[in-house]
Amino acid sequence: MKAKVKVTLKNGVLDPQGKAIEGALGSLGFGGVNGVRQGKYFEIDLAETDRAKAEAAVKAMCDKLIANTVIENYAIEIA
Amino acid sequence: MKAKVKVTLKNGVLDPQGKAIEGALGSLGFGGVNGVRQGKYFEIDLAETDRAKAEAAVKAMCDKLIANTVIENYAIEIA
Amino acid sequence: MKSAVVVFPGINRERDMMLALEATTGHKPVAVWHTETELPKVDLVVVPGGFSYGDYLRCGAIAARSPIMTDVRAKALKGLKVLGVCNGFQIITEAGLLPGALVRNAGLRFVCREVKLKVENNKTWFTNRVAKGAVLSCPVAHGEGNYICDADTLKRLEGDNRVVFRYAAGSNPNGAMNDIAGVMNEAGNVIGMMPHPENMIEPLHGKTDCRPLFEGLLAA
Amino acid sequence: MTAPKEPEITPELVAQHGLKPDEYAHFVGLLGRTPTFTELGICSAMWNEHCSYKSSKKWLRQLPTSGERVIQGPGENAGVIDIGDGQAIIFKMESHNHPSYIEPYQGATTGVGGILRDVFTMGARPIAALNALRFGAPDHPKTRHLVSGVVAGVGGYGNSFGVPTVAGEVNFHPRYNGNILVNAMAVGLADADKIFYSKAEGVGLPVVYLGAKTGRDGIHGATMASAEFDDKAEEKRPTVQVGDPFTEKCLLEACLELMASGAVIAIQDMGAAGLTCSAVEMGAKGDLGIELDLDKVPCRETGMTAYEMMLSESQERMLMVLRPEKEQEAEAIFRKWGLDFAVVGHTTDTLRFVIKHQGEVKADLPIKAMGDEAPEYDRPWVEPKKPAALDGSTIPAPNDLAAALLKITGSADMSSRRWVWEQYDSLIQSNTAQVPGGDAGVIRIGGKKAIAVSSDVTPRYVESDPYEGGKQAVAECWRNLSAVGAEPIAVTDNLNFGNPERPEIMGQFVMALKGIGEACRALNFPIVSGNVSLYNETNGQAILPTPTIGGVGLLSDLGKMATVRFKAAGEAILLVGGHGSHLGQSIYLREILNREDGPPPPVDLAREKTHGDFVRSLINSAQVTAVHDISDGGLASAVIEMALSSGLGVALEELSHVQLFAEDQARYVVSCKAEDAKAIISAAKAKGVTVVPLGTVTADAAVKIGSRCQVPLASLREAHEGWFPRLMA
Ligand SMILES: Nc1ncnc2c1ncn2[C@@H]1O[C@H](COP(=O)(O)OP(=O)(O)O)[C@@H](O)[C@H]1O
Ligand SMILES: [Mg+2]
Repeated sequence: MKAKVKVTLKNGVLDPQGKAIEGALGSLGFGGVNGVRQGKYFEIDLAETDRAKAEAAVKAMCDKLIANTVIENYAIEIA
Repeated sequence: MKAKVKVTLKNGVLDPQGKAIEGALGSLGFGGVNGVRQGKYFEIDLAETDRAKAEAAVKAMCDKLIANTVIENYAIEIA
Repeated sequence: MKSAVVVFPGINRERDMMLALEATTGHKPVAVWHTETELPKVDLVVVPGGFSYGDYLRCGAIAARSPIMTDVRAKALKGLKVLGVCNGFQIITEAGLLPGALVRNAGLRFVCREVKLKVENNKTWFTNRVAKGAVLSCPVAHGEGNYICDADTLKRLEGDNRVVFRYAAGSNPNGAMNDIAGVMNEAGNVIGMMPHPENMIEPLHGKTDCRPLFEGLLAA
Repeated sequence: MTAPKEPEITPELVAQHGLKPDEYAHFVGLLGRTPTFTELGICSAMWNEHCSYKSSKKWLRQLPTSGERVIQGPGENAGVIDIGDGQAIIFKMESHNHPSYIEPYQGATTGVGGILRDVFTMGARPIAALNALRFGAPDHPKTRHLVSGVVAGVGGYGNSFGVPTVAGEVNFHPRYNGNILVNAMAVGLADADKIFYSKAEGVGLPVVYLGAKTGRDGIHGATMASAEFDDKAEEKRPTVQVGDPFTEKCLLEACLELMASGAVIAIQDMGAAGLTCSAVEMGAKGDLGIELDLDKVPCRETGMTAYEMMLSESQERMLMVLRPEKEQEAEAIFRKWGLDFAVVGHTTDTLRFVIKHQGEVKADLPIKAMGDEAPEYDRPWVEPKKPAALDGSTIPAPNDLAAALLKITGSADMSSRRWVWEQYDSLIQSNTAQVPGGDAGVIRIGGKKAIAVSSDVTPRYVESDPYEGGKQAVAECWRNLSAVGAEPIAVTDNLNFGNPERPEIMGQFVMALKGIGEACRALNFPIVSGNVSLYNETNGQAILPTPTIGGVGLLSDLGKMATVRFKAAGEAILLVGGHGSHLGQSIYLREILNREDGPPPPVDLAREKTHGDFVRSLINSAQVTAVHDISDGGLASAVIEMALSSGLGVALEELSHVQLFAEDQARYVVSCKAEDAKAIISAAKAKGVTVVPLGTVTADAAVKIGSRCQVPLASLREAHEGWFPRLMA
C-alpha cells in the first residue's frame, strides 16, 4: 500500500520559509496572496496490505520520526 | 480560497532525505517499508474567489517559483 | 579586470569574495544590490556564497528571481562572464544559466572541510593558470551541494568537457554525480562551483592553492 | 473586537507564575493594589531567576570585573574590551539549556540567535562564535537525538547568519541525562568609540520596535528557563520558539546601518521576556518611564492579548530609542531590509512602566522596582566537603598500556569532535587562522592582529571540589589562549548549576564563584559579561556544576601564532611544568579503572602565570614549533593529539602511568628544533620553570613510549576519529 503523509507546522509556530515565499510571490507580481505555510510531504511505500494496519504503522512512524510533534502536526492518507 | 500544493521529486531523481528516512525507519524496527520519497507541501491563502482563476494563478506560481520543474512535479488542489 | 558582486539579502560571503577579487586582480569590485535592474559595465559578475533568503524554499530559488537577475541572465546570454560560487552556483543554476540542480548533501548534514579539487578543464577564463589535472586544496561549506542532472545532460557535460572541477577520489563531500564540483555552460562564459576558492588564497588560510584561479581572470 | 476577559488573580495563578508568596506580597505592597493579569505576567518575567539574577547577584558582585582593557563590564548586553588601535571586542555567553532539551534544533538556533543579537545590539559585527555543549550518557536513549538536533541547530543558525564557529566543547555524562547544556558565545568587533548601550536618555522620545513580527512564541519561556523539570516537561512544549537566521542577518545589517546613521540613542534586543524585559531595562537604566501602545506592535497572529504581547519571546526583534529627527531615515533602512519598523511608545519622566492596549491601561508599574531593584536573596548555603586525598602511588598501572592509550583516545570525552565542528562554517569572513581542533580558535582582526577564543570547564572537577574546579576552569581557558601565543584579556562565563534553593547546590555555586574570582584576579583576566542558569535539575537530580568560562586573548602578530601540529621529524619534545602526580578525577581513573573519585588537581595560580608567560615568550621569540596545553587525559593525550594533527610519530622516553596520565595543571607540551632544546631548558630554569625533555618527533607514524609500548598512529586515529561518527551513525 501507499501512504501519503502531510506534515504541517502547528498553528502559531513561526514559518520563516512560508513568510519568505509569500514575500517572493509578492515581488514577482502575484497579488492577493494572504499567506503561505510550508510543510513536508511524504510518500511511503508499504509491504502491508491491510489498510488499518498500514495506517497504524504510519502513525507510529510519524510520532517516532517523520514529524516533530513538538511543532508539527501530521495527516495520513492511505491509498 | 485556499490552495494546497504538493511538490514531489520527478521519478528517477535521487532523494537523499527520503533514503535516509527509509534507513532510519528500518533501524527503528519498522519493517516492510519499500521506499520513502520526501516532497514539499504548501498551503496558500488566496484573496481570489473564483476557483478557475485561483488554480491558474497557483499554477503560474508553481512554474515560476514554487517548484523547480527541472527536477520536481507539482499537484494543485483548490479548497 | 572590472568585476561586480551581486548581493541578495542573506548572502554572507560577499566580503570574502570581494577581498579575494581585490587582492588578486587589484580592482575593487562593485557591490550590486538585488533590487537594481542593471549591472554596471564590468568584465565579470560574481554571485557569491551565503544563504540568500535563508535558502528557504530551495537554495537560491528566490534570489534567482530577483530583479537584478534578469539583467544578469540577459548579459550572460550575450557572453558576459558569470561566476557563481556555492549559493551563487545554486542561484545561477536556479536561474537557468547552468543545467541540473543542487540538492541536499547525501550525508544530509552541512559540511565545512577542505577537499581536494581536480581541475578537469584548464581552458577556461577561471582555470587558465593551472595545469589540467592539477589537484587543489579548497574548502567547501554547504548543506546542499549535491549536483544532479539527467543522463543526457550529464553525457553532454562530460563529452563537451564542461565539468570544470571534480572532487578528487575520496573527497566528494556531498554525493554529487560523477564527483562534479563545478560546471560551465555551453558557451563557456558561465561557471558555477560549490567549493570556496576565495577562502584559500593567502597564507592565513593555510594554503594558497586557489590564488591562481583568480589570477587567471587577468589573463582571460 | 473585544479582548477576552482576563483571569482573576488567585494564589494558584500566582504560583503558576513562579512567584513565591512573599514575592507576591512585596509586589502587591509596591502597587498598593491587586495587580492585573498583565502586570502579574510582567512581574513574573522580571523577577524570575533568569532575568533578575536574584539568587546569584550577591556573589556575582564579588567577581573582578575591571581592568585596563575593560570598556564595559557586566550589566550591558555584552562586555566590551579595548584591543588597541581604536578597536573593541564585544562578547558574551548565554545558555539555552531548557529549550534545547524540549526541541533541540530550535532550542539551539534560538540560543545562537540570542547571543549574536546581544553582541550586535552593542554595535559590533559578530566575527566568531563558540558553543559549549553537555549531553547525557552516550547510550541514554535521548542522547543521539539531542546531539544531532543541537549540533544541526547551532550550525543551521550560525552558518546562515554568516559567523565562523571556531571553538567549543562537547562532553557526555549521565548527570546531564535530563538536563543538557547548550551554552553559546558570540564575539564581535566594533570601533571603541562607537559602542551602543541600552540606557535610554531623554524624555518624550520615540520607542521603536524593529525586526520580526510578534507571535505567541515562547510565552513563559523565561519562566520555564528558571523552573526545575519534572516528568511533565513535555507538556510545556507549546512555548517553543523558532529561529529565523535570515531575518537576523537582515536585522544585523539594518542595525549596523542605522547605528552608522547616528539615529540610535539606546538599543536593547528582545531576548528572554521580550518586550517586557527590553523596555523595562531601557527605562530603568536611564531613570525614565516608558509608555507603550500595544496597538502599534506588529503582530503575526490575530487577537493577541496584552499579556501575550508583553511575554512573547518571538525572535529577531529589537527595541530602540531614536532621535526623532532621524525617524524617517531609520524607517527607510529597515524597509530596505524587509523588516518591521513601528513606533510603539515613548519615554516619560514618570518612572512608570505603562502599557496601553485597545484604549485600556493594562499595566502601570514602578519601572525601577521591576528592573534593577528587583528582589535579591542571600540563599543559605553549605560549604561542600573537601574530597579525601588520593595517593597516586596506590593507583595501579594499566595491564596493557597500548590498549589503555587507545581506549582513552577513543573515549566519549576525549575523541575528536570533528563530526560536530565540520557542521559549522568555521571559515566564513576569510579571517580564520585556527579552526576547531587546536587549543583555541584564532580570528584575524586586520593586519597582523588577531584574537584567540576558547571555552572551558571540567565539570567533574567542579563537582568534586567547586573551589578548585572553579579555579581550574579559568586556568584552563587562560592556558588554551596562551598556548596559541595570545595574551589572555578577559572572560565571559555561563554558570550552569542545579536548584539554588538547596543549600548544597548554593554551596557549589558560592565556592565555584570564589575559585573563579580568585583565578581571574591572579591571572588579570577580568569577567566582563556572563549568564547564570540555575534549576538544571530533573526529579531532584542536579547536573554536574558547570561554570563555563569563555576567554578572549590578543595576538599582536599572527605570524607568531602557535599550533598543536608537530612540524618536522627530529624535533625535540619538551614538557613545560615538569611531571605530574595527580590522578584524582582523571580521565585515566574513569576510563581505565572505572572510578570517579579523589580531588581534582589543585591549581597553583602563581605557577600557572609563570609557566604560561614563559610559554608565550617562547612562542613570541619563535623558539618553539608546536605547543599544546595539558588538560584532560594528561601528558599522554596531549602528545597523541599533537601527533595525530601532524601525521608524525613520537618516540618518548620511558614514562610511568602516573606521569602519562596525571592531570596536574600549569603544564604544556612543546616541540622545538633539536639544537634549541638546551637553551630553552636553561632559560626556563632561570625563570624557575621546570622543563624536561620527553623525546623526539619521528617520521615513523607511531607513538612509542620507552621500549615496550608502541601504538600505530593509524590505530590511534581510528579510535580518535571513529567514536563520534559511530555514535551518530
Ligand atoms: N562544539 C564544538 N564546536 C566547535 N569546536 C569544538 C566543539 N567541541 C570541541 N571543539 C573543538 O575541539 C577541540 C578539542 O576540544 P577540547 O578537548 O574541549 O579542547 P581543550 O581540551 O583544548 O579545551 C578544540 O579545538 C575545541 O575548540
Ligand atoms: Mg587545550
